[in-house]
Amino acid sequence: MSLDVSRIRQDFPILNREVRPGVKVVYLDSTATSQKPLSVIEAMNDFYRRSNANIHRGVHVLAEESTAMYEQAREKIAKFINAPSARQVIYTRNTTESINLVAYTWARANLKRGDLVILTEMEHHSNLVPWHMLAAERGIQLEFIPVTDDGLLDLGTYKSLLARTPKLVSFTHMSNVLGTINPAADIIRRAHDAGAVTVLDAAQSVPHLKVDVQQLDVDFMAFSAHKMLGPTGIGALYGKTALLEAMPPFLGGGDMIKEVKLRSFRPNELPYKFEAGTPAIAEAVGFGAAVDYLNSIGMETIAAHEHEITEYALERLEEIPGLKVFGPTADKKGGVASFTFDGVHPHDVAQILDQDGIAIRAGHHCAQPLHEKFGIPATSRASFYLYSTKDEVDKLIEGIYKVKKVFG
Amino acid sequence: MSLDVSRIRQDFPILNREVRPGVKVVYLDSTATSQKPLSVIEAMNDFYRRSNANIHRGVHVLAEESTAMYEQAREKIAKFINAPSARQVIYTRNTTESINLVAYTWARANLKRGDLVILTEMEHHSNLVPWHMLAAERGIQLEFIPVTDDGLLDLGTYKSLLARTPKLVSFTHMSNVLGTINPAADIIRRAHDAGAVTVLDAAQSVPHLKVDVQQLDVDFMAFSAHKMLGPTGIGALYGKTALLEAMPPFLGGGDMIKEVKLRSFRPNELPYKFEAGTPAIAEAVGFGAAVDYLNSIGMETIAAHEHEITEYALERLEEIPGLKVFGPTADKKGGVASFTFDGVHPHDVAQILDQDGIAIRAGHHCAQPLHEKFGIPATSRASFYLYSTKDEVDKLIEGIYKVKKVFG
Amino acid sequence: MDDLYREVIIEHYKNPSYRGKLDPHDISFADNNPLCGDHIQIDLRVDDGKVSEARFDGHGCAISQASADLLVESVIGKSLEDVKKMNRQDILDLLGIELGPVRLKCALLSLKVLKAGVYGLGEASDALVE
Amino acid sequence: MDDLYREVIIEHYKNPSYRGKLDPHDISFADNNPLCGDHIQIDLRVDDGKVSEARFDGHGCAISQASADLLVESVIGKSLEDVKKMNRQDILDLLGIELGPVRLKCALLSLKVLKAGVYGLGEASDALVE
Ligand SMILES: Cc1ncc(COP(=O)(O)O)c(C=O)c1O
Ligand SMILES: Cc1ncc(COP(=O)(O)O)c(C=O)c1O
Repeated sequence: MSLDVSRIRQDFPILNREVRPGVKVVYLDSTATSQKPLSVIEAMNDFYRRSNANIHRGVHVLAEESTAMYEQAREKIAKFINAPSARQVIYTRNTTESINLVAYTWARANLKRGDLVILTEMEHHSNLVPWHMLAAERGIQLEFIPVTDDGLLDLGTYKSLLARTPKLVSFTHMSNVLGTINPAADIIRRAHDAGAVTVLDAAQSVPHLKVDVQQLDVDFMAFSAHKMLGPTGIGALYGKTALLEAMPPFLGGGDMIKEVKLRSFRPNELPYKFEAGTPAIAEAVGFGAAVDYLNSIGMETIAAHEHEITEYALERLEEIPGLKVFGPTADKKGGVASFTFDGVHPHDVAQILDQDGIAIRAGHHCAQPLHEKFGIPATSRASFYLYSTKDEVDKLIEGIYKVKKVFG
Repeated sequence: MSLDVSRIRQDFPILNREVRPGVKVVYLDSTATSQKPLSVIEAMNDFYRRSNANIHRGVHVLAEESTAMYEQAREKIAKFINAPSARQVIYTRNTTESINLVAYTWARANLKRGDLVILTEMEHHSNLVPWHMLAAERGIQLEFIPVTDDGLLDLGTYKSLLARTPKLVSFTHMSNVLGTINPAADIIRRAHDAGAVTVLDAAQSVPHLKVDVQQLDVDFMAFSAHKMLGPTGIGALYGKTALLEAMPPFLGGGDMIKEVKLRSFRPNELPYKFEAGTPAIAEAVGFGAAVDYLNSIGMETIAAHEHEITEYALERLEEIPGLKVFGPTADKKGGVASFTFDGVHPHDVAQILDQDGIAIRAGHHCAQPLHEKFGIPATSRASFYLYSTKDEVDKLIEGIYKVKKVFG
Repeated sequence: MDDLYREVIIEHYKNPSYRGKLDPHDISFADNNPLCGDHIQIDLRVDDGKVSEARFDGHGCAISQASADLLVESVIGKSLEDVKKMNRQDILDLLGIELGPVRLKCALLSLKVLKAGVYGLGEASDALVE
Repeated sequence: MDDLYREVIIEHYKNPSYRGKLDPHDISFADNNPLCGDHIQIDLRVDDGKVSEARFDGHGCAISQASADLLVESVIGKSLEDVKKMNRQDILDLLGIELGPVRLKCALLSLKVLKAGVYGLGEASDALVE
């Protein structure tokens, strides 16, 4: 089924925004954060106007409603990724906190000096820095699956790294710079064969592809609501039950406890054990509404639409003299096009495009080592989502020709 | 200046909510979480409809706007607590995360086996469990300032504990059960004289009183937006610059770094060093709007109004045979009345009140050790805020008489 | 008055038939409701795979205590295999009321404790009563 | 065309007058803009408390590089005491444009680096350019 973009765009009020008199926004920055449909905005609005209360501990109507809404959202998210149980979905602030949670709990309980952790060269800082911190603290070793010139993982080297019996393999499902969609099921299967636990950074995949944690057989998976039509301030960590149950808690406080004495406590059961203090309640409600919206369109339909736009964008970008797109061909990647252009700094490209309302991102996109690998400090990045159109791609192309003129 | 409650109530849409046909909510649960004025709800609504983008790294109009709004909110919050600089205000999820941040960073860098940490018997779980975890991991010692029968801190014992040269004194500014407002400036001054660093749990004080971090001279202070008319999903940690700068970072990821290599990173400067990943952007905007709203009324005016309601409530509650209110007299406490009633379990009291739309909280209020101290498993708690009225107190009293009837 | 406080609940709360402890016993298990500190202990004597005697003890709200009394009453004579099959609906049927998610936890505490004891688990978890 | 890309900025970006390094130098300091990886190094020679020679090196956007070139030009002949007093407005005056919070960081990077070097600090921080 094909997607009716013009109908979809009506659901996103910001897409009508004039960023300058007469200049409508052309939003090509969804990889940084997605825009939100009315149904998500309104779900939170309604929550605050009708139901808002603190959860779990109240017996009045508002508290019962808020608790039910918070937990129903968890069920929706669990179903969306095909988690066996909603108890395996832990609310966090974002992907970054989800990965840090694993690093602070599972990893600190299970990794010791000299243990090997495998990452890749295309990781986002949020899947690098937590391991740098652990390496500095504990003396664990880090090794990296290299990225080829085409922007793919070098799986041959991965195989030889696996021979060194890693304890953990943590990697991104989809690169936020190259767009590369990594063969996650395969990487995970090989990691398991080598006896390693796996963490999947799904910040870019869950919003854009059908992701099934049982099919992937992944141990931990991290993602953010704000990249999948949901609000800021909330994300999730999925984990296998046995691992989550064996892990020590992370943050201490209300709600994550079963019992507190003056000098000791007993942790609560899953998922509450990992949710300390008043959580992002309205945001959970918004997260649930975002999942509903994505389901109402269908992830296959969304992926197909994005593929079409990406293919078109790559074709048009590659026509431009002096422009170089990074990453693999359209069939191996999601809706991301990162490029350099003729010695013009990406900030300047982005700034000139902005004059026509075209919003792209410029910089290292929180993937400095990847940029270093390619010998460039920064790229310009256009990215697409279900509301993106070919017309917007055309405006991007025109804009880039203007950049050429200014820097002539 | 006296407060025009009926005008204020018009700003809070939920206060018109009928929880059952013909039964309007009587919201007496603001200590758990406050309700939100329209200006806060609309600020976030507008953010998502007009400006939403990821911050700090984008050069397009939406990103510039979002960044400016996020940082302006920080300035407002800093001013609200009289922080010397906005860089000393770190966004967290809530009070609980703020305290855990100190426990994971400052405390793990500075406390070693045998070091003494002083807490109090009236702490919320969020200022107990992080220290329990640290005690189990590091062998630090915990001692507690006792609570007297009147619900006050026993400062004589505090003095003798100080003679044992504690490294840290962490305590609540206002008890969420007893309502006790502790003499924070005095406690902090004595702690400093003894060479200890101080943490103030201001979850209940910042929403209700004028709190000035410079006047208190406190080292760290934690509070939550959701208890002060702001959204869920965001809170803050204030800290003294020298301490924050010397602390290792907490969560690793995007935005908290200055530079990332494949195997190492350099942390960013304050406050970003402690804000990893995409933060709660819309929530920061809502937090700023909440501070604006509180300022528009005035904290002195709010405190005076709450005092009046509390005094009235205590008077009326104490008339009821079989009812016992915990905590000090109205002049020493904030807008909280926790009570037991005649062998009826607090859950049952709350449930029966709920039939008339009266929302109070029942349980241990995340302060189990305090309840244990008083020899009771739970209390019923009514709490007040700027929108509370004497009429609502009257409904509470009537409701309690109904409870008596049911349990006859 | 309120449905939640049907006479039968108030009656079982005020005058429980099965409050107490069993000594000796074959199975004994206790746990808390983390939300409110409610506490339930259940002791069982088992003959030939069947519950021959049962008692509960603890403290908490009318719902938690009445449901414990009703539950204990209902399991006497049941096989342990049948006890393992009990679920949240059985408790709601015993109480004869509807409950929101928070109060439901009060009602289900006794069943969690009972099943954790019968299964010989270290902890009572929500998964036991779904 | 866009104000931000006034000819003077494009000119200083494409044909900077003060790009390079000084060897020997009295002060040299370098730092990054964490948001985008822009990098600036500034070298100074100091005579009698005054900047006698200055150069910048690095990479980044037109704003960051042009502002470094303009800044370095403007400090030659200035006393170190006067350099310490420079603030964000001085940079904006040199550039002659308005900037949002993100691009402002690009423009201020060179001043942060310069002041950190002159103060002899370990790191360039935002507090230097307020
Ligand atoms: C005194 C006190 N401290 C800490 C907290 C924890 O706040 P939060 O749940 O927002 O982290 C609360 C609120 O419940 C409180 O009342
Ligand atoms: C691949 C990848 N991982 C992790 C993140 C971090 O997500 P967040 O900032 O929501 O924690 C991002 C988003 O920037 C990403 O693209």
